[in-house]
Amino acid sequence: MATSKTPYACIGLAVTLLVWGSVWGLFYAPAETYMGDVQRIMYAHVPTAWNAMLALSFAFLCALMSLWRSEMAWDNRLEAALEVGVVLSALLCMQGAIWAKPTWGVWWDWDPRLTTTAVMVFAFGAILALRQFVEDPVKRATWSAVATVIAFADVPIVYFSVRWWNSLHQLQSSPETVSKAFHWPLRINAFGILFLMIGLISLRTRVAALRREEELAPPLPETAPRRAPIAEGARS
Amino acid sequence: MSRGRWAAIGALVAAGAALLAITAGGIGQNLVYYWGPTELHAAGPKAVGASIRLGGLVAPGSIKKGEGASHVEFDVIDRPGGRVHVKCTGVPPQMFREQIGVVVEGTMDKAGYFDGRRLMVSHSNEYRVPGDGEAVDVQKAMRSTQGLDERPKPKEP
Amino acid sequence: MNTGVIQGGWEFVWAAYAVTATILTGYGLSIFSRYRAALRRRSAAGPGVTR
Amino acid sequence: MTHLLAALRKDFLLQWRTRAQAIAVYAFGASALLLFSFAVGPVAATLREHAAGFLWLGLLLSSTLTLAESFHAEAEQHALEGLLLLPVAPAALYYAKALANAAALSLMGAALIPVMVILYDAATPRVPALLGIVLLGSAGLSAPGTLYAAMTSQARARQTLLPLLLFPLVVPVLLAAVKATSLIIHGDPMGQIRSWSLLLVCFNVIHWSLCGLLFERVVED
Repeated sequence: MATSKTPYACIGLAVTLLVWGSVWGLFYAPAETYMGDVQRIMYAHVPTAWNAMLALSFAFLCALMSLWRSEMAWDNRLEAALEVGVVLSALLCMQGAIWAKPTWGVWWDWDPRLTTTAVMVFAFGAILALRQFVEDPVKRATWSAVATVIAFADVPIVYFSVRWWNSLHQLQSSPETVSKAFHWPLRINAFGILFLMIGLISLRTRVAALRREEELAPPLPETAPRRAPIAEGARS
Repeated sequence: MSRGRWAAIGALVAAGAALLAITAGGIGQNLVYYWGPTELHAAGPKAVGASIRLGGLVAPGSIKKGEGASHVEFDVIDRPGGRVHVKCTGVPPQMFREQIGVVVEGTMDKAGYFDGRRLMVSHSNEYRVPGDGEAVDVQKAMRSTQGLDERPKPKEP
Repeated sequence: MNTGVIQGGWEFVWAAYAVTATILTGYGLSIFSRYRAALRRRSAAGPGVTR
Repeated sequence: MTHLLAALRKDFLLQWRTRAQAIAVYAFGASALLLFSFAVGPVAATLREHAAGFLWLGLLLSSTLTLAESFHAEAEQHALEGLLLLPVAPAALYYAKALANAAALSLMGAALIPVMVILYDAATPRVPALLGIVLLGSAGLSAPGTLYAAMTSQARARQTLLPLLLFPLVVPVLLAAVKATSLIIHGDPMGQIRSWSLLLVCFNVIHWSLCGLLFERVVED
């Protein structure tokens, strides 16, 4: 069991970067031509979007590795990446709604990216729910890996079908379409959330590994009778 | 190689091809997200009473306050040259201005104007400092909102 | 009448940053507390219980 | 291939023997269609406009019942484990079950169409096209549905888990099927039915191949 301080270092670095980038973005970066100060939400929203996608892609990779190698370590990482990815995607939806109100004039619109992100929250969140209801660690690992692969394959189909159905969101921003003055706060915050994500995923992986250890080697009944695996499953 | 392995590869290839067809195959090219003014006129009486999303640019110099506190009237134009007069209830978002892409939900009135119930402003994927001299790639800007947002260069400060 | 430029809107900016900070901090703390609880449970079970 | 046919025969036999339950599920779907009209109100124009959406929601809700029960017989008495001991590719078992489910769902969808026509006044002369969309949509629901049913039939809380896992996944099926059905009923001035049907076909190809591939991993011990 790794007990290094690396995740804490990552999180500490992340907090420093996020404070730096956000202060820059909120107080020193210029306002946008038309959106004015509201555009400052971008420094939180866009890095969250990038990293949510990154976390869920990592979950997909973990699922493939878990199916291929059948190692519990990959299942632990899968659980961690899924949870962090779902939290970031849910956060992304909320930030998006807050940004949409002053710019588009509505809180929500059934636009491809909004809808796809919401669908992703539910699709991957459901896999986390599935994990709660399966006691056998091996079955849980296989099933959640299978469900992750299918859900991930579904994301582009959802995106394109919703896009044909309706579209309002602007295309992906690229460095060319964003003024240079906005780049640095965006980059700093992107790396901030990236390090936060890495720290959280590795810490969450340890939680998953510890739980797995408990399940596979239940403690002796006289020392802690409450923690038998069956009781663990019944509680969750 | 065993039969099962071949079947697995075949399945993956089929899935990949179908995924490619959806993402890059242009299946949905004729699915329009909004009706433009030209299409609206072409539809004629069919558009009256049907719930429609009208998309286009706000024509320059056409915005005026309608009767009532929260009414706004403007013309929506599209590239083929169609023009529809829109009467919209509700307070427009602050980004609303001339030459911005809008999507209006509503229906065509018998009197020949578009009765809008919900007005949304479509933003392009560009974020600019006021007076930034960087050239705006019109082609890209047009593509960015499916031809809705022919954004003018930012005004000089 | 509209100028085409959003005036103010700082309340939306603050709301977005507050939501972000709250969720990320809360989630981080929840992971930390879960980690601590798991470690405590393992040390309570004694050093003999390993895989 | 003979294995697939044998498994198919078994699954159709199962479906036939549990027809009483299928009729109950159909009654559930029809009553859901009835309830949608109360949610919207008795305005004929609104009901007609949303008829396609209601039809597919009714079919989707009923499908979770059909799918959740589809592995009931196998889960009882550990029959699935017995089947897996046979020298039969698990994929054959999956495809047989998924085909049987698709058949049951399209039958149900076809039977729900008259209810929709009567309740929402949404008649159309293009019945073959409508049936085609029902077939494609049912196949799209049953491909991932059968796989998840196999999973959740062995888990606790399967009635909750199956829709939770399945609903976000079948958003494209629902969108395409509703759009195509709506265009068939209300007319298709821009020729868009083809695009939506192609989307349904692509979704089916992806899920029928991918789920068949992964089924073995789901049921193996």
